[in-house]
Amino acid sequence: MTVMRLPLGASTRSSLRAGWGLWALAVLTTAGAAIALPAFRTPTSMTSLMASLAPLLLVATGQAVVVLLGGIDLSVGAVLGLATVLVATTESVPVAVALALLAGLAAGAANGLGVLAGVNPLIMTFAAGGIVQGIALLRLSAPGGAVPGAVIDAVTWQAGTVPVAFMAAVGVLALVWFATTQARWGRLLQAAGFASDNARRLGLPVGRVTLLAYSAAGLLAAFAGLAVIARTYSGDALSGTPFVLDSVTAVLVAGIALTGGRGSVLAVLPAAVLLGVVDQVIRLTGTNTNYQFVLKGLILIAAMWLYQAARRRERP
Amino acid sequence: MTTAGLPARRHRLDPHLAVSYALAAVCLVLLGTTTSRGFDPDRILGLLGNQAALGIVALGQTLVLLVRGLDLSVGSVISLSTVVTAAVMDGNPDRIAVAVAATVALGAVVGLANGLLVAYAGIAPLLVTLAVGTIVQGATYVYTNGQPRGGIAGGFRGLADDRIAGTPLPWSLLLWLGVWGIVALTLYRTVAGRRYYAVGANPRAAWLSGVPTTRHSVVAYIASGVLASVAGLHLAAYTGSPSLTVGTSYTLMSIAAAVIGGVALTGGGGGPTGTFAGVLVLVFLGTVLETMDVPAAVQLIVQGGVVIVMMLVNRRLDPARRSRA
Amino acid sequence: MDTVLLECRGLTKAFGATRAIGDVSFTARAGRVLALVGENGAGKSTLMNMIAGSVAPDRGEVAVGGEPLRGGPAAHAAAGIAMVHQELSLFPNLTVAENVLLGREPRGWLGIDDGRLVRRVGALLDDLELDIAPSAPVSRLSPGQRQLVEIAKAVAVAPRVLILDEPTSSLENPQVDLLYRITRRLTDGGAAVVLVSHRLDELFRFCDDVVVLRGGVKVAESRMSDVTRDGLISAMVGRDVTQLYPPRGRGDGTPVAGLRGVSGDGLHDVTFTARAGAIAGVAGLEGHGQALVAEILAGARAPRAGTVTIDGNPVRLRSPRAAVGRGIGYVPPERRTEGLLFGLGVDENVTVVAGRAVNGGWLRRPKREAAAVDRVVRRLRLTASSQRQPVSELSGGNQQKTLFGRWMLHPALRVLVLNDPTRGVDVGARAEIYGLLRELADRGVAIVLVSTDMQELLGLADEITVMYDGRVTGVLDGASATEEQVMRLAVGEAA
Amino acid sequence: ACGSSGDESSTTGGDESFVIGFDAYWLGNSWSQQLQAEFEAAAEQYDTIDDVIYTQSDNDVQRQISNVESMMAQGVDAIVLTPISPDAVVPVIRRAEDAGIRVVLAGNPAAEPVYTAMVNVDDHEFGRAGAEWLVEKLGGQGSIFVLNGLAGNPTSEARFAGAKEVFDQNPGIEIVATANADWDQAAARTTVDSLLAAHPDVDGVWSQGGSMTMGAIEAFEAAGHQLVPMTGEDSNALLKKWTELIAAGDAGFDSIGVSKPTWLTAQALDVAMEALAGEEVEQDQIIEPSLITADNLEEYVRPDLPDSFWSNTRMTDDQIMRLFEG
Ligand SMILES: Nc1ncnc2c1ncn2[C@@H]1O[C@H](COP(=O)(O)OP(=O)(O)OP(=O)(O)O)[C@@H](O)[C@H]1O
Ligand SMILES: Nc1ncnc2c1ncn2[C@@H]1O[C@H](COP(=O)(O)OP(=O)(O)OP(=O)(O)O)[C@@H](O)[C@H]1O
Ligand SMILES: O[C@@H]1[C@@H](O)[C@H](O)OC[C@H]1O
Ligand SMILES: [Mg+2]
Ligand SMILES: [Mg+2]
Repeated sequence: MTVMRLPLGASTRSSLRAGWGLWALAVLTTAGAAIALPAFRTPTSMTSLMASLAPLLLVATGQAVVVLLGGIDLSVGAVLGLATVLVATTESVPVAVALALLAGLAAGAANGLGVLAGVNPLIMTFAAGGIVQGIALLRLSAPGGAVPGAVIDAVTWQAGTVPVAFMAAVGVLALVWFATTQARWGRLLQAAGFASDNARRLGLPVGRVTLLAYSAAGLLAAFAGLAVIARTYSGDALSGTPFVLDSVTAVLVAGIALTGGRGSVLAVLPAAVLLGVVDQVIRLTGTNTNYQFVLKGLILIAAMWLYQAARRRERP
Repeated sequence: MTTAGLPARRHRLDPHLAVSYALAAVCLVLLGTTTSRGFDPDRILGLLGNQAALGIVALGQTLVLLVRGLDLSVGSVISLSTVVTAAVMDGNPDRIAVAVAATVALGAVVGLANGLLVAYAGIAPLLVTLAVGTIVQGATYVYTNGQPRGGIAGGFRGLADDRIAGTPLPWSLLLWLGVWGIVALTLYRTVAGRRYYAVGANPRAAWLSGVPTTRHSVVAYIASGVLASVAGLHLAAYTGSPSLTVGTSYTLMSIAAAVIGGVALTGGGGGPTGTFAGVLVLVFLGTVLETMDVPAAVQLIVQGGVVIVMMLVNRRLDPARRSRA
Repeated sequence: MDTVLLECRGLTKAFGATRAIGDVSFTARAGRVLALVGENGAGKSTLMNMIAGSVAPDRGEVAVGGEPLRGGPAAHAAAGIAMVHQELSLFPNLTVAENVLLGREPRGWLGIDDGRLVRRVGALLDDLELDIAPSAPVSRLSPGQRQLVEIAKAVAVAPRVLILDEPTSSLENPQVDLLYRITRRLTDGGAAVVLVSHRLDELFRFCDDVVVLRGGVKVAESRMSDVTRDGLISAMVGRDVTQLYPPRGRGDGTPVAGLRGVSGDGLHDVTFTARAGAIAGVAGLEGHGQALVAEILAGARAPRAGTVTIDGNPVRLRSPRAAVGRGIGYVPPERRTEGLLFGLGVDENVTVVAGRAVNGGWLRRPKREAAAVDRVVRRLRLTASSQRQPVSELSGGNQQKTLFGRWMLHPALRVLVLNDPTRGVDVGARAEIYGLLRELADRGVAIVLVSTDMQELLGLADEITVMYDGRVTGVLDGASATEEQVMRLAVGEAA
Repeated sequence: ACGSSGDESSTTGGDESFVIGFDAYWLGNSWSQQLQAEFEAAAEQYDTIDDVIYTQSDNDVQRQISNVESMMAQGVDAIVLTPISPDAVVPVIRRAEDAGIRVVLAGNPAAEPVYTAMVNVDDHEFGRAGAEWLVEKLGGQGSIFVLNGLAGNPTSEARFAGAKEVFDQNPGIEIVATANADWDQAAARTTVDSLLAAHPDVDGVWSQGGSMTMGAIEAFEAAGHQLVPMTGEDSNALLKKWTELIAAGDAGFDSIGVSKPTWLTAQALDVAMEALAGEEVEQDQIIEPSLITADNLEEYVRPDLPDSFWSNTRMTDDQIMRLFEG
């Protein structure tokens, strides 16, 4: 049999190489936890870990796309919350799901338009997040609502210990990674992310790329809302709040530069797994939760320090 | 070509300032006309005095934004400050000075940590201050085990509650204006202050020209940490009790105030005068919405909308900034 | 083959109160290279950007093959216009191949077909005789190589009209020859080329026709063969520039600053001396270590081995600040990224170094500052609408003057290190800058002039240190050195 | 009104011993801290408890679900928790119960009765009780401020819904402003400062308690405004202040401390231990909120303890001191 060379792009291949240290760390940490903590390797714990990772992976994937473009999306939490609220307050299943996803898309597109109009992404998405959260609270002021049974059945399905939401999240991540490296859109994303002025002057469709990136982030946040419903069976305008900083953290630990144009969406997977496993270990070892914040902060700084050092070495 | 010189200055009002103060004026008119004691200076001044914490922390944020930074740790520093003030003071008026010194020193230390990590380790400010803020928050929990101790001495509370004898001017407003004065004097009227703008406009170019850029960045973060702790002192005096969470909302509010006032997140543009207007807008608008009994959800929507509109306006005013956005 | 391909009719463009281009019409013909010349700020880039669609004209239109064009850069590109912009437009985070075919990548069953992409760009680069690997990241290329890639990218679309806005500012002579062959091939194939450049020799060599702009209007148009060099210059600047280079000075002062046995980062045992009152030139092909010499002297880079000496004593310059403190000033080559304080005014850009020296203390004295800025502006004939005009709005030449003027306010300047200070600066402004350098030298300042422009070094420097592969291969007397001598040393041959 | 004591259950439990999980829904204010402290204090009394596994949910529903699942993975026998969202916890409680783990809720309900037991104060009732007192105090006539907890928080929404019912039945009462002050003293202080400037003729304040009532009192005092009747909770700060005001002969102020006792968790543990011992337990144990009024104020106020103490406790003085010494 002849070796078939996949026609993968240089970006794709280099992104496969780039994250190997992180992959190794994630695998080692997971293996270490499984060996040291019997409770960690129980199916309950594994399923729990995967189920909790599903929404984070989805949100962080969208966040990664936006950060690659040199932006940031602080509205993902509010959009996620709105999606859960819409599903929990709409009777017809297809309408509920369509409404949630459309809302995510619309919020993302609005962010994209704002950024294109020149509003700083941090401010644009922060303010848009406020608006979206307000709308969600108007629709459902306290957590609850009634999620259609069919939706719950669909999102909570499990293959053995693996929740469907997790599989879907990993699948979506892989798809988005592939698009960012193998589609023309992805190439443009990297270019515009690195130097948007250049891209504009060259007549590259920066507007379309930007709009698409933010819309994707909004859509994925809404998707993540479904993954949250798989755990909570209910709507909650505030349920996305923790994902804002968590998704940014995952993206940064994945080594995607805040300045845009550098990094790989694929690395979000080991980054999120690493953070999830550390969280789970803290939980299972009964570590005083007060130390949780301190630990998270230190991990972030350490990771950034390492990336910074690596980038410095790269430079001639 | 002649060797004619150039006019020294354009006699033109900075459009960012014009717009942000116009918006503040509109909000003030709204505030005045929608309530019974409308424009009573006693009321307006009191209102501003009560928001001195936001005013002060936003000035620190401005300094950091000017040098292309961002300080997401101010909220945690504010909370920690109320906790430390109460613990050190322990309700004893004799210990006010020690408590203030300890709190400000702590704010300076956190700012120094931010500054060193940004300037020397070269890590993105968003990240450094996010991480340091998380650590500070964790440290506050570890230190108090969730139960803040101590108390605020009655005399100290005058800082927030009392007005300067014979005037309607609250001490807290004076504190805010004083801080504004120092920041404004430094930035607008000193040689060192001018260099902040140079660092923000192009750190590499400023460095090559012999400007001590790292020192300027570090000082900006220290100032932000110190001003956050001063805001914490004001809040401790204001509420009379320590709190683990009181600072949370100040992080993004301080950034919002600065950008509404025309401070560029890309560094080198805007200043304390604009930020002052930004705080006025947020305070007046918030008060109007609250007193008009607008539901919290709608308040969120309105505030988000105002911030976006202001950013769009600022963008229009300054196409040159587009290239650096 | 002489048919009109590109036609501009009544193009007009104003930026606020500045009229950049006023009612300019001209044509470019198939098979010919048109030179577009003018002083800095004459409107060349603006005009070219309108043709490429990246700037919208206030009035007038651009037509290709008789068809008027509408829309932005994409529409103009579709009509066959390609442009190499004055400022480089590559994405350093992507590879050469990815850049060249950005947005037009060949696609296979799995999205972009990287194999074909690399092969196609590889073939193009081979065809253009460019020795650049298609899968190399652009971040690893030298400025000259980047400029060549930029050109390859424009050629890749087989344009009917190719616009080159100062494409040779970073190129070595051999690379310029290459560009010459490339443009000739295009014109032989029936394309029209418009070339903007401040290097007059080049223009006479490359071009068939010439259009001269002054103050945004067309002041002359003719066949290249019908104009003389002096005639062209006076049409451009509106006066005669009789002497580009000032008379040489004494050039034998005492050593002020230098390097002794500096190695590392690609340098090998470099020793170099700058003397008071003299202009010390550093020559070499791009990337052979001259830039490092400049950065080390300026305190922007620490030598790994060896020392920097001042007045004969070894010193450690920890930062540019330390260098500035000892009276060493630096004009970096990349004015946008390393020199200008964008968003700030001319005044702030000029006074950034002076600081307390001008103000006399901690507090600013606006009047004194204004007076100081005024002195600089007059001396440099800097054109701007006010002292506070943002430097981002100045033309490139005036931006360069701003950078230079900064050091005129240093209270005790002893050494001025310049790296390619006249890149993209028009001939009139260049004469002024050269005059200033000589004037500074005559006042006792040691000038270190790193340049890839050999004419400039031969015309100006009192002594020329030539580098090759990080080594000093020879030191020549500026007055007697010939281009050939310098070139031999620069390619590593003994003199 | 103490529930079953530890000694009884330890004897009935035989020689069996148990692992108990406790999830703190939040540890961000003194009330939530004391909620956990009461549990710890109660757990010390049981020698049949082998181990307690503590987790913290940081007011994040999804974290709470993960925490409960991690307890399941560690094989706990019973779990005591305060649901952050009544709906969201149902599936995980159901799974725990299916796995034979007894789940007892303390302080917040779940939307479906899938748990072993719940010990709670009816927050709807909590809201009503304060509102009824206030309406009566104002003679059914007057304008009031409403101070709610966190926007979107179920406890806050339930309490306000209860109060709203009462106000709606009394058309003489006009709510002139409704604000979310997050149960936080500083937030309440700022809010009331500005509300007061707009509505200086306000007659009363309905507050959801927490530390907000103190913030409101301070705002009135700072504005030099005559105090008005305000509802509150059992915050020691408020009780101390109230005592002072009575001593000073303040004419305008009066209050009612509607208490949602922090010992709900202690009680929940007792119930869990009973259930583990095989006893029949009542599923929904709804406790009448204790009402602190001027008449019984003395029994509750603890001038010797810090402001952040919550007076309706089951802890011994020793245990309380430990809480405040950290
Ligand atoms: N975006 C702009 N805003 C304001 N002024 C501008 C702008 N672009 C160009 N100008 C002005 O228009 C005039 C023409 O500039 P242009 O860049 O076209 O000159 P040029 O001939 O290319 O000069 P150079 O030789 O320096 O490249 C200059 O006075 C410049 O300051
Ligand atoms: N953001 C901006 N705001 C205002 N003017 C700008 C801006 N960016 C570019 N310009 C103007 O656009 C023109 C074209 O820019 P370009 O970079 O080609 O400089 P240039 O004048 O051609 O420089 P050089 O002298 O080096 O040839 C410049 O004259 C500059 O004034
Ligand atoms: O009962 C309240 C509780 O639910 C909230 O979380 O904190 C403050 C208390 O008043
Ligand atoms: Mg130009
Ligand atoms: Mg030019």
